[in-house]
Amino acid sequence: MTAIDSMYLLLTTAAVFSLQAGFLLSITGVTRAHHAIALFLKTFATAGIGVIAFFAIGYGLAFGPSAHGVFGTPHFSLRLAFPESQLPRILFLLSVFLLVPVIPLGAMAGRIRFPIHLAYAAFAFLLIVPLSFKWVWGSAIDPLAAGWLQKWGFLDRSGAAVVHVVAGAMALAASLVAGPRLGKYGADRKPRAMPGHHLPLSGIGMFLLIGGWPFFLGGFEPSFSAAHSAQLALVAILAACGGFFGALIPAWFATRKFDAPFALNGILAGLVVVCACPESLGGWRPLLVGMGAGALVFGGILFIEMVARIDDPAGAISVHGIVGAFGALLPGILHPGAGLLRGGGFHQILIQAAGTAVLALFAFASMWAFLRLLKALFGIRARPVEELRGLDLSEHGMEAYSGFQIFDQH
Amino acid sequence: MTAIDSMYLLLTTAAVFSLQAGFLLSITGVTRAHHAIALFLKTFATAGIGVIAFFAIGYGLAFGPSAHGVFGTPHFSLRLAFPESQLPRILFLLSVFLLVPVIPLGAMAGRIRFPIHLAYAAFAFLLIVPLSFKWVWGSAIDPLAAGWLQKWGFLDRSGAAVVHVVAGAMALAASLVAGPRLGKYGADRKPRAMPGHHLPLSGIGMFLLIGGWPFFLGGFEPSFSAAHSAQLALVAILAACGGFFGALIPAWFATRKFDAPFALNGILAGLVVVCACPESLGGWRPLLVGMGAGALVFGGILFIEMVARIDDPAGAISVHGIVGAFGALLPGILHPGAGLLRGGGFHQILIQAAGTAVLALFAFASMWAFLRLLKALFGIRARPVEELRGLDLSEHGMEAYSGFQIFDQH
Amino acid sequence: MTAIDSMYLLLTTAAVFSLQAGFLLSITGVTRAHHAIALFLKTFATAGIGVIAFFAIGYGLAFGPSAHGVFGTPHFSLRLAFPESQLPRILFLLSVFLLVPVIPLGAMAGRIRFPIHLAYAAFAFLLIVPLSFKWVWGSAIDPLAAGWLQKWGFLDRSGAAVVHVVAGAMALAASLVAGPRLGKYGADRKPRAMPGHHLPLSGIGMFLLIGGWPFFLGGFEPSFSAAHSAQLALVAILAACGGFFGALIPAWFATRKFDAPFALNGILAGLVVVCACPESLGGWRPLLVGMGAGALVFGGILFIEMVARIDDPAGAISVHGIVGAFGALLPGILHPGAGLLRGGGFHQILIQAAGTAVLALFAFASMWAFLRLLKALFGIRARPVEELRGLDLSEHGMEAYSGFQIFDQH
Amino acid sequence: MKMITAYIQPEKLDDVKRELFLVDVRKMSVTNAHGCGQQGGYTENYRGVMQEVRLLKKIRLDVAVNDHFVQATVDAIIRGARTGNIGDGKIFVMPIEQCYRIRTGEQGGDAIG
Amino acid sequence: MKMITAYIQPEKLDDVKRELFLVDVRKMSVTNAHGCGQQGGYTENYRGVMQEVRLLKKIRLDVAVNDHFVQATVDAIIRGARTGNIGDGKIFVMPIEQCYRIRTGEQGGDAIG
Amino acid sequence: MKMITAYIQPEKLDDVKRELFLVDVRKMSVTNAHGCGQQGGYTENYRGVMQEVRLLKKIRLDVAVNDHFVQATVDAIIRGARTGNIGDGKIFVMPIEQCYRIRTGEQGGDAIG
Ligand SMILES: Nc1ncnc2c1ncn2[C@@H]1O[C@H](COP(=O)(O)OP(=O)(O)O)[C@@H](O)[C@H]1O
Ligand SMILES: Nc1ncnc2c1ncn2[C@@H]1O[C@H](COP(=O)(O)OP(=O)(O)O)[C@@H](O)[C@H]1O
Ligand SMILES: Nc1ncnc2c1ncn2[C@@H]1O[C@H](COP(=O)(O)OP(=O)(O)O)[C@@H](O)[C@H]1O
Repeated sequence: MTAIDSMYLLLTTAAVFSLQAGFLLSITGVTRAHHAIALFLKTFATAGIGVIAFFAIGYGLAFGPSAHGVFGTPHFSLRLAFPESQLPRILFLLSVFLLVPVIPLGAMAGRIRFPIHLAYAAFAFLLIVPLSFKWVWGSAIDPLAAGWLQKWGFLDRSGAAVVHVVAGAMALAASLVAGPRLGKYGADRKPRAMPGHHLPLSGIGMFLLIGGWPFFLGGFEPSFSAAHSAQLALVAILAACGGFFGALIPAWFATRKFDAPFALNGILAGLVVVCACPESLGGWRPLLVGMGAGALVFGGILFIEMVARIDDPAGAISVHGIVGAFGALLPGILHPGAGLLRGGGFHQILIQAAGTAVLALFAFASMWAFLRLLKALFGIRARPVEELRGLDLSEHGMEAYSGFQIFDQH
Repeated sequence: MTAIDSMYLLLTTAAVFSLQAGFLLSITGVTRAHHAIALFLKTFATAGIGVIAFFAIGYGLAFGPSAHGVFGTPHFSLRLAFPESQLPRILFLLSVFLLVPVIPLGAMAGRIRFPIHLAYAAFAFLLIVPLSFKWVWGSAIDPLAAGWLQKWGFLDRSGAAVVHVVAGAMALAASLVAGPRLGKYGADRKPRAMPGHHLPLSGIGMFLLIGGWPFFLGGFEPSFSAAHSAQLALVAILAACGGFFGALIPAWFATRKFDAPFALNGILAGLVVVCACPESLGGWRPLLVGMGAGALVFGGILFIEMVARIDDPAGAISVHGIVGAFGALLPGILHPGAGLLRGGGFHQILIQAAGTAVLALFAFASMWAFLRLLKALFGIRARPVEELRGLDLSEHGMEAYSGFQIFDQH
Repeated sequence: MTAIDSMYLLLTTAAVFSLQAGFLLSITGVTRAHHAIALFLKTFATAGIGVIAFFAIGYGLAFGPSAHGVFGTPHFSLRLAFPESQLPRILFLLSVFLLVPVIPLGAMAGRIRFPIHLAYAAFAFLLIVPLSFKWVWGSAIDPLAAGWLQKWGFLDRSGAAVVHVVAGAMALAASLVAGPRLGKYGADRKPRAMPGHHLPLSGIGMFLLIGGWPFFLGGFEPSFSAAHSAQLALVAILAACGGFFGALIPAWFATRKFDAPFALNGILAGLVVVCACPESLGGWRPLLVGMGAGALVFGGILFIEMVARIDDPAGAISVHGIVGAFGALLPGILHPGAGLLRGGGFHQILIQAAGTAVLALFAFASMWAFLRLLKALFGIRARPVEELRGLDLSEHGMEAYSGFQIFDQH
Repeated sequence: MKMITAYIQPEKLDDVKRELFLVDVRKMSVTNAHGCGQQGGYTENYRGVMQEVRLLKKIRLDVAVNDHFVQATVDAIIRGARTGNIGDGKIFVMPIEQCYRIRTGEQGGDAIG
Repeated sequence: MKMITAYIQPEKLDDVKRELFLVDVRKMSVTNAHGCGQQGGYTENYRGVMQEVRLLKKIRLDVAVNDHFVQATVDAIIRGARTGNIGDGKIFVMPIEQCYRIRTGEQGGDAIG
Repeated sequence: MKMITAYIQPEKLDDVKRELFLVDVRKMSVTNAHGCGQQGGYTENYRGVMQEVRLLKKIRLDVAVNDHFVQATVDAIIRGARTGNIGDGKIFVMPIEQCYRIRTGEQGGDAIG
C-alpha cells in the first residue's frame, strides 16, 4: 500500500465512523423525544462493546485463517499485534463492523432496556457480525482466509447483504420479540401514527449518510484510484436521487403530502441498494435502481406497519432488510459476464438469492433465539409506566430536552 | 492529474457538498419552526433535480464545446460517458452547481409551495446556473470552450459573481414575486421582527460553512499545492474573522446587543467577499476586506428590510447579492497588474462591474419572468391559513418538532 | 514536506477546527437553553480574537526565536510572511492554539458577560496560551527555538498539559472568580441539579470530538505515516471506549441510572488522557488508561461539585484539568526507556509532575489575577435578573429557541 | 368581575387580539392548549396511516374584565375567531371574586383593567 | 354549568380520556402544567446529587359540562387517573356563568356539549 | 374554597414559592403563559427593528386554598412577586365549589390542602 492508499483508507474509515452518527440522528429524529438519550447512549455503548469485541475475538473470527471458511481463529488478535501495514485496512473493517448492530436501533427504539441492549450488541458482535463478515469478506486481510459463501461465488462488495440484510434481519427479530411500542396498535389492531420529534435531526443524519456513503463504497477498493472513487461517488449520488423521488412520488399519490420521512428513507434505500455491486452500475442505471429502491421502501414500510403489524419506528427492516435483499440480488442481474442481463444466465442470481437467504436466516434465527432467551430469563422491555414516561427518565434519570414543554398524546 | 490532485478534488467536492447542509441549517435556524421540514425537503429536492439536470443537460451547456461562449452543446453528457480522468473535477463542478439554487432559500423561506419550488429549481438548473457557469468558467474542462465573459477578461475564480451574485439575484426575484411573509409588514408598512426558532442550528450550519470554505476555494486550483491550499485557508479564516467583527460592532452600536444572526451573516459575508480573487489578498487584507463585507451586510440587511421593504428572512439578498457584488469588484481593485490599486487603471474594474451586472441582470430578469409566469398560471404561495399554520403541516403533513409546545405570536 | 504530508496536515487542521464545534456543542447541550446563543457567540468570538492574536503576536511568542525559551520574538509575524512550506503546519498549530480558551467555557457557562469574555480570551491568547506553547512546543517550527520545559525534558506530545491542564486551570480560575450560577447552591450549601437542555446536541458534539481526535493526535506527527496515524487512531478509539465504561459503571453504582453526561465526559476523559504520549500506549493499554480516566472524571466531577463546591456546569475542570494532569504524568510512567514502568526510574515522572504543576500554576494564577482585576474594575457577571432571564435575552437580545415553550425551575 | 376563557384556533389569535384592542380590551393571558370539541372522533391521514386525531392545537385566552365589559369582550372574540368551521372554539364566562394588581396592591375593578 | 379542572399524571391521560368517552364526555381541553401537591418536599437523586424536586410534570384537564354531568365526569376522571399513589392528582369544580360556541353563537347548556 | 390564579414574572417564581412555603401553602400548579397587561402597547428594539411586543412570557400560578387561607396566600404572592415595576403581575380569586383528591376520593376542604 502506498501512502496515498492508506490515507484514503483513513478517510474512508473516518467517513464510515460518521455513518454511526448518521444512522443515530436519522433514527432519533423520527422517534419520540422521551427516549432520545437512550438511543444516543445505546449507540455509544454499541461502539464501545464492538471495539472491544472486535479486537478481542471478532477480528480473528472474521478475518483470521480458516480452512473451512466458517469462522477464523482469533489467536493473534488478543495482543493487538497487527502488521503495521495492515492497520489502516483493519480500522476500516472495524468501522464497518461497528455499524451493523447500530442499524437495528431503528426498529428497537423506545422500549428495550439498556442492559438488554448491551447483551444484544455483544451477541451480535461475537457471533452474527464476525461470522457473516467471514463468510463473504473472509479474505479481506488474508487472501487464504476466504469464507464459504465467497468461495461459492457470492458477490457483495460493500455489504448489501453482509451489512444491510443482516442488520435488517436482526431488526426484524428484535422487533418481533419485543413487540410494538405501547399505543402503536389500537384495540382494532390498526396502527397509530407516532410522529418523530425532531425531523431536522433526521435531515442532518441524512446529510452524514449521503456524505459518507461514497467513502463507504470506496473503502472496499483494494487501492486508491481517483477514477474509481469518483465513479463510486457518482453511483451513490445518482442512486440517492433516484431513491428520493422513488419514495416521494408514491407517497404523494397515497397521501397528497410531500412526506419527508418517506423521502429520507428513499434516499437511504437508494444508497443501500447499490452496495452489492456499485461498479457494475454504469450510466443512469443507479438512478433507476435507486428509484426502484425508493418505491420498494415506501411499499415495504406500509406493509410492515399495516399488514405485518410489526412496529419498526424508523423503517430499518424495510430500508435495510428488504432493500438490502433487492440490492444483494443485483449482481446476479447486472454483474458483467455473470448477471442475467449481462449474458450470465441464472447461475449468479441463484447464488445471490441463496447467499442472501443464508445470511438473513442466520442473523434472524440466532438473534431471535437469543432475545427469546433473554426475554424468558429477564424480560427485555421496560415496564409499561417506564415506557410511557420514556426510557430517558426511567433508565437514564434525565430528559433529553430538559425544560422544553413537550406534549405528546401517545 | 496525479493521484494526490484527484484525492484533493474528492475532498473539496465532499466539502462543497457539505456547504448545502451548511446553508440549509443556517437558514432553518433563523426562520420559524413550522416550515423547517419544508426547507429540508426543498434542499434535498433541489439537489435531486440538480443532479439529474446536470448530467442530462447542464454539464454540456456549461462546459461543453462552444464557439460563441454563450452555451455549450450537451451532446455527450446524456450517456454519462466522461473521460475517467476528468470525473473528479466534474464532480467538484457538480457540487458547486448544486449549491446555487439552495442559497435563495434564505429569501424564499416560509411561503412558497413545494411544487413551485421544484419548478424554480429546474428552471435555475436548466438555464440560469449552466449559462452563468459557461460564461465565466466555460473552460474548466475543455480549454477551448471558454465563455464570453471569460474571453472579455472577467475574473471570478471561486464564484463571487457566478455563485453568489447569481444566487442573490434569484433570491431577490423570488422574494419580490412572492411578496413578504404574512405578518412581516404591519399596516404601517413597518417590519415586524420574526425571530428564528433554533439559533444553535444556524451556528452548526456556520461551522459547516467555515469548515468547508477553504476547500471550496481550493477546489478551483488546477492541481494540489500545499502552499496554495494553506494560503487559501488563511484567507478564508481571516476574512471570516473580519466579517464577524465587521457586522457585530455596528450591530452593537445600533442595538446595544451582541446580535448573533448579524454576526453569523458577517462571517458568511467575509467568506463570500473573498471568492473572486482569494489569491490576490495577501497579508492582513482579507481581514480588512472581511470587515468591510461584514459592515456591508449589516447595512444591507437593514436597507432591504426597512427601506426596500423586501422580506428576506435569512438575509440571502444581502449576504450573497450585495456582498457578492462587492467581492466581484475586488479583482478590479486588487488583482496584481490589473487592479486599480495594483497599477492596472480602470480597465479591469469596469469589466468586473459590467460582468457582474450582466450576471445579476440575467439571473434576476429570467427568474423574475419565470416566477411571474408561474404566479399567473398557478399561484406560487400557500394559502394564507396554510402559511399561518406552517408549510410543514399543510404541504408535508407533519410537524418538524412534533410534541414540542411552540407558541409563536406572528 | 511532501505533498501528502501537507495534505495530511490540512486534514488534521480541519479536524482540529471541528473540535471547537465539538466542545461547544458538548457544553451547550448540558447547560441551560437560555444562554445557548451566548455560548455560540463566545466561541465564535474566541476564534476571531484568537486568529488575530495568533498572527499579530501569539505565533511569534510561541514559536519565534528565543534563547531563554520563555517567550519568542514576534518580529516577523506582523506581516504574515511565512515560509510557504511551513504554512500548513502553522495553520495546524493555529487550530490547536484556538482550542485552548474554548474549553473553559464549560465551566464559565451561564453567567459571564460577553465583553468580559472577550477580555478573557484576549488575555489567554496574548499571554497564557502562547507562553505555554513556547515552553513545551517551542521548537515546532524552528528547531532552535525550544522552550525551557522542553529543554528540561518535559514530554507532552499532543497537549495533555499544554492544552488540557492549562484549559482546566483557566476554567478553575474563572469559575472561582465568577462564583456559582444563581440557584446552583442552596442556603444549605448543597448543590442543586441544573439539567442540560439538549443532550442530543452534546451527543453530536461528542461525535465530532471522537471523530476529530485521531487527527488531533496525528497532526503532531512530523510527517505522514500511515502506520503511525492508524496506531494513533487505534489508541484514541480504545481510550474513548475505556473512558465510556470507566465513567458509566461507577455512575450506575452510585445512582442506578445509566448516566449520559457522565458517559460522555468519560469518553472525553479517555481522549484527553492519552494526549501526552499516545505513541507509548501499545496493545490494550489505552483501554485501561481510558477506564482510569473515566473513573477519575466521575469522581472529579462529584468532588468539584459537592466537596469543593465549585460550579463547573460541563465538567471542564475535571475532564481537562484533573484528567489532563493524570495524562501528563503518563510519560513518566510509560515512556519507553524513561518511564517508571519502562526502566526509567523516577526521573521522568518528577519532570512531568513539575512541568504540569508549572503550567497549571501559571495558567491558574495569571487568569485568576486578571479576572479579579476585571471583577474589581467592571464586575464580570451579568446582573441577577439578567442571569435568571438568561444571557441570551439580556446580552444578545433574543432567544435561542424562539417560540419553544420552555419551563425551567431554576 | 368575570374571567372570560376562550379556546380558539392558533392562527386566529392575531385577529382576536385586533378585535379586542378595538373594544379597548388590552389585558389578557394566552396559553398553549390542546382540545377536542365537536371534532371528537375525527380521523386524519398521516403517512398513509389513518390516525384518530384526538387533541388538536388550540390557543387558550384568559381575559378578566369588569362586568359591564363582558358582552363587548365576548362579541369581539367571536368576531375575531369565527370562520364558520368546526373547531372555531368555545368561550366560557366565570365569576371572579377578587382581583389584585401586584405592583400597587390595588384591588377589585380598579386592578383588573 | 361547571368547569371541572383536573391535574393528573401525564401517563394517565389516555386512560382518563377513555373513561370520559365511556360516559359520553368528548369535549375537553388539555394543557401541560407543573405541580406540587402532597409531594411538596420530595427529593430525588439526580446524578448523585440529591435534588429537591419541587414541580413535577402534570397534565391539566379542563372539562366544561352541564350540571347533571358533573358527578359522572368527576367519577370518570377518578377511575382513569387513580393508581393509589401520591401524585395521582386533584379535581376542582368551578361555576361557569355562561358559555358560547363561537361558530354558531349558541349559548348556555346547548353550547357546552 | 377559592382558586387563586396569579400571573407573575418568570424569574420571580422561586421567590413566590418561597413566600408561599413560609405561610405553609405547599400545593400549587404552574403553567407557562404569555400575557399583556399594562405593557399593552409597549415596543422593543429587536435587531434594529422597532417591534411591537405584544405578549410577554409569564408564569401562571394556580393555588387552591380553603377560604381562611386566601388572604395569607394572596399576600405571600404579592410579597414574592412585587418589584414595583410594570409587569409585576396580577392575581385573581375565583370560587371553587368542590374539590376531590383522586388518590383517596376525599372531598372538599380536606382534599384541597
Ligand atoms: N366542554 C368543553 N370543555 C372544555 N373545553 C372545551 C369544551 N368544548 C370545547 N372546548 C375547547 O374548545 C375547542 C374548540 O372546540 P370546537 O370543536 O370548536 O367546539 P364546537 O365547534 O363544538 O364549539 C376544543 O378543542 C376544546 O379545546
Ligand atoms: N391546592 C392545590 N392548588 C393547585 N393545584 C394543586 C393543589 N393540590 C394539588 N394540585 C395539583 O395537583 C397535582 C397532584 O397533586 P397530588 O400530589 O397528587 O395531590 P394529593 O396527592 O395531595 O391529592 C399537583 O402536582 C398540583 O399540580
Ligand atoms: N385583565 C386581565 N386578564 C387576563 N390577564 C391579565 C389581565 N391583566 C393582567 N393579566 C396578566 O397579568 C400579567 C401581568 O400584567 P401587568 O402588566 O403586570 O399588569 P399590571 O401592571 O397592570 O398589574 C399580564 O402579562 C397578563 O398575563
